[in-house]
Amino acid sequence: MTQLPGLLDIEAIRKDFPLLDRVVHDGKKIVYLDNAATSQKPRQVLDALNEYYEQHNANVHRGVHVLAEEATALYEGARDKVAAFINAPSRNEVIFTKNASESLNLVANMLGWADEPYRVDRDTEIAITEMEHHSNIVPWQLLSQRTGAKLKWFGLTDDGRLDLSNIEEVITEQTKIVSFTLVSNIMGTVNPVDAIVRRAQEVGALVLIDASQAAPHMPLDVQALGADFVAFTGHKMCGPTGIGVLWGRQELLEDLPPFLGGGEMIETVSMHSSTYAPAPHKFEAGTPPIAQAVGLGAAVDYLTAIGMDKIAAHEHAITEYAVKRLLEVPDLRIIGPTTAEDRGAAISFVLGDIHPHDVGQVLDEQGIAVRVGHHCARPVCLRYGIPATTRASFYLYSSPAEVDALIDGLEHVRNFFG
Amino acid sequence: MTQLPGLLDIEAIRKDFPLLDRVVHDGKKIVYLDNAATSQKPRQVLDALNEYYEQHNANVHRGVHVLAEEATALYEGARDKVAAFINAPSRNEVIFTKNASESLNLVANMLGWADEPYRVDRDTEIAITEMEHHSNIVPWQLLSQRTGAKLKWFGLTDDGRLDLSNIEEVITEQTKIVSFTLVSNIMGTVNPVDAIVRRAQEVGALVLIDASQAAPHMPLDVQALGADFVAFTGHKMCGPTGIGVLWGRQELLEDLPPFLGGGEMIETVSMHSSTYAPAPHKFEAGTPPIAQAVGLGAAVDYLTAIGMDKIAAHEHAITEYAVKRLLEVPDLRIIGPTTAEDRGAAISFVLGDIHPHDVGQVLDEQGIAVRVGHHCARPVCLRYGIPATTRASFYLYSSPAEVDALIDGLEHVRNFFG
Amino acid sequence: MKLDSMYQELILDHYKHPHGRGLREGDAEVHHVNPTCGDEITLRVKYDGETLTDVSYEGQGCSISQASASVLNELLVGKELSEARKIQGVFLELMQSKGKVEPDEEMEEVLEDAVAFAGVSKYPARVKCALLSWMAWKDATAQVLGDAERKTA
Amino acid sequence: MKLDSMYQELILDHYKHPHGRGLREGDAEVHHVNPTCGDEITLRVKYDGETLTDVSYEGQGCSISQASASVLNELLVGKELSEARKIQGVFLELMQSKGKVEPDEEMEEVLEDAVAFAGVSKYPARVKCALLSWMAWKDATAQVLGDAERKTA
Ligand SMILES: Cc1ncc(COP(=O)(O)O)c(C=O)c1O
Ligand SMILES: Cc1ncc(COP(=O)(O)O)c(C=O)c1O
Repeated sequence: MTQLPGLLDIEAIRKDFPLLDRVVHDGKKIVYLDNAATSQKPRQVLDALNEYYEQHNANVHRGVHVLAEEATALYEGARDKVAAFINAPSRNEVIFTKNASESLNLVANMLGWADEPYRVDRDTEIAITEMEHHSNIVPWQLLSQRTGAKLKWFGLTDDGRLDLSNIEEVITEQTKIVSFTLVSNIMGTVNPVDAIVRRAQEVGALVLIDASQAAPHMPLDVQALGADFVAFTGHKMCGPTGIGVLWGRQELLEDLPPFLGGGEMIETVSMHSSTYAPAPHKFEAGTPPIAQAVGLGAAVDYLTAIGMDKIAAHEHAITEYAVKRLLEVPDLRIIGPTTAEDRGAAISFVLGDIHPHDVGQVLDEQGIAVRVGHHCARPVCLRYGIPATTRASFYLYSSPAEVDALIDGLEHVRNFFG
Repeated sequence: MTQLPGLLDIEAIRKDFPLLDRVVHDGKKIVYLDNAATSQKPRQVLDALNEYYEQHNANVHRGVHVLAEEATALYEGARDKVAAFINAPSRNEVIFTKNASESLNLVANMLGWADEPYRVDRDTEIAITEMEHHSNIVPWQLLSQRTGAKLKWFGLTDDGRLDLSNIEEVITEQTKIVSFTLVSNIMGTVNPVDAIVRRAQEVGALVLIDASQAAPHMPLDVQALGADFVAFTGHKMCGPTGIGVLWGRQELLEDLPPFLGGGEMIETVSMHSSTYAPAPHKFEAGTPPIAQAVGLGAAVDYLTAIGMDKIAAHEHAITEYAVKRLLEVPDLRIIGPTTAEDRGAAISFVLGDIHPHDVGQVLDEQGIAVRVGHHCARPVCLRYGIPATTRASFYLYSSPAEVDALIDGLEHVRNFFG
Repeated sequence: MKLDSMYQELILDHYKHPHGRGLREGDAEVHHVNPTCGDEITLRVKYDGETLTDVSYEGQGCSISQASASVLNELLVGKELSEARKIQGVFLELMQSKGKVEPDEEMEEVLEDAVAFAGVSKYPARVKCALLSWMAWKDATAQVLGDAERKTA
Repeated sequence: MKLDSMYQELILDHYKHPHGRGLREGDAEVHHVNPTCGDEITLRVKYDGETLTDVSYEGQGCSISQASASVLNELLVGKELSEARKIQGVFLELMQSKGKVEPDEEMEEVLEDAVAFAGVSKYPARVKCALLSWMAWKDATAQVLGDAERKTA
């Protein structure tokens, strides 16, 4: 078996993930390389969910009975865990949403309804990038259509990096918000946060970082990032579906208006008017995803116990190996950085003129799960003049043997359509 | 043991709910009477969640690999189940949200951004009622503040029913939307749908029904209701937290604009503009609560196998018994209907001048879980001049013995503060 | 191998040697996309009274969507509208069968080469690929007829 | 019984016979609510230079919140501001201790009757009840002083 420096004890880790034992297509053990879409869940997370439902399930915040107190303690305890995981200055800056998309829309809507100095309107601008996930494009298109604000974006270089050469035109004195992804979900590119944050601060724009592809894979320190908001999603980081996070600076969360209205987010309600609870509850209308927050808390414990730096090192080693081996495959072109430097563990490629759908189908038949399509980042495909890509993406349980299986699988694809 | 006509086989049913075996406060088996806040979950639902995560977990809609196909089939299969459960004319009319609150906010936001003839603006009116849950008040207050539309509401009679005497002033030619709860979460009142729908149709207003307290407890037929939208929440009907439903008529879902933007809800995206997928996906931005939808599907199967009519009959019998016994308690005043007719299984009351917090605390010590407070329906408390109520609420697994335990518990409360 | 049930020889043939590809003059043009994968097709139809005289198309997509457009061209061009509609209906039925319809002789007579797609119906994610051109054809035809059917595609 | 640790005789006494209830003239008035249960208090403070000469209040709430306001009145009225603040700080610490602080002699000396609330700190949902009047007092005092502390309540 291939040995690489910096790998985790993969065998031990894989035992925690029941799905990795899954057998598909008449006896083939799954090779799960679709981690950028969603991760598998360790036993520890499933146990936390079951224990919550079997022992403590109740609605939170409004009860004096013992179950309600336990459920509240578990739910709010999960907030503490997430706050620690991202080094938030205060637990009250951690808002639970249903996914990263809701987190991103939440910021867009806050700013659309905000008073000055935050208000986005027809005299202002919004800046994003061409490598954003649709969930960080469409909310801004909607906001721009609905307020008249101008939407601008950074383009991409030929090797899959942000083109910051015109940063002073993209981020101007009119810019109210700059929103960009820390790690591209389609190309794996890790973006230069400092340069963008510096320019945004220069002009007084707020910064929202989409950390959906970063939080699962590397240490995340919201204070070090220097952003105003950071969004990510639970299901990609060993957590359940149905839970996302928005971190925001306390003063902003105090000043900005609520988005969804309902139970939990109020201080007092009369038919004539209502006042709102302080953050984070102001932004959590209705019964929150309680079990899912508890599950995310367990996921964060799991990842922390292994160590985010170790996970990053593991993935770096796997990515380096995978990039090297992929570049050996004839007719294969990587879309995105072709080294493992400043890149995450999602690698997109095209294989000659074989359509990614066909690549993915033939790989699937061999038990290899990759994602094909535009990966909710169609502008990247347009930019590079391709209809779609095949994407292999790795995580803490990925092994060099799985990279080898992918390479063999691609050989098979080439033969099939050869 | 008290025998009542129409009861379900409670012993058998209780075996399905692991939490009902929970023991609290040194050996007291829990008496869970907080079902209007959230229900407990049967083993069958927990099994469905575990099986999903252990065998089929993948992101939906975008993959050709076998896990993605299975996850998609399970997620979309849950939509079929929910559609059948509420007798929706089409599965495409069923939108998955994170909870009822999001469903209600979704409608309010659709109408705020809609074109004519749906658009809510300063020349139009919104009608709700004084017995709404905060989640069906605050979204309309926000919409009214943000658009200038006038918010009106039906008041309440002394016995906890809607006062429809001024229906022609509350719902007028200017009314664009009428939103009301089918069953009150604080008083249990079942509202007269026909009369309100008829008047709304007369003036061409849309109707949104909040069925959060109805869907778990009685057969729900969206076609028979005659509404345009129906909202409810999974966690109150044996499903997981983190999942809600909005049903809406297909033509409306086609015409109305999206709310949250992101992955899944698009047809095609470029940096300059995007087009949207048809409903329901148009309203489901980002990775949906996949496991939670699957869990809700299992909950719907569970309830259907028992029979919603049988569940309604069971709860009716329990409610009748509980109302009778509660009225025997000295100094106890029921807030809401004092018979079991046209009422659900949530019963609010005040006990002399003992504050509900104190009532709830002493009941809790005996293992009896009730809810105390304003139950996210503060206007009802204001209306009846009380700070809060104690609420006992029943479900398919509630037994007459639990009613007896509550009555004994209240005796204890009276002695304690006597 | 199960995969062979999808990638029939005949489908791969059509993929490698598509019929009628390219855009020619037509009475109506539509542009359809498959949102799940970004596949696109631009398709034109030409009618001479009741007869479909040409279907021309251009686009990008996987083997299934490309082959399906080629088969459509081969099968429908020259047919009367009513006949073409019938074929489209049967093809749709087959594709939505989730692998449960075993094409019988009658179906084979109607669908000719298109029965080769029976195996694709087992792969829900690929059914849309196979249907892309057929939905586009239906839409373009509706446009020509200016009828109200358009939105049901 | 565990419940007795919350409902100390002394708390029930204050609840049934509250001290200083009713609104009297003051230098500042605040209105606080507990959003989780709807409990409300209107509270006024009166200062004579550095000395807190009166705390008057009115409102509705459970035994814990009512008794707590009564104890506050008994404990703080007549004290110098700095002393009152110290007491408030120690009470806050006790209430946020989740039942983990066993009041020692020093604490008892500062808090007097208010140590009876130690048991309440084990019940997170009720801690807010016990603190309602104390937070209102802090807020009203800040108003009088016109200082920037106000929002931290
Ligand atoms: C009548 C009613 N409407 C709406 C809601 C809100 O549901 P959720 O908290 O799940 O959003 C509830 C319950 O909390 C309710 O009882
Ligand atoms: C970079 C990025 N941003 C946002 C999202 C949206 O996350 P979700 O689908 O959980 O809302 C994703 C993943 O789908 C992503 O990769």
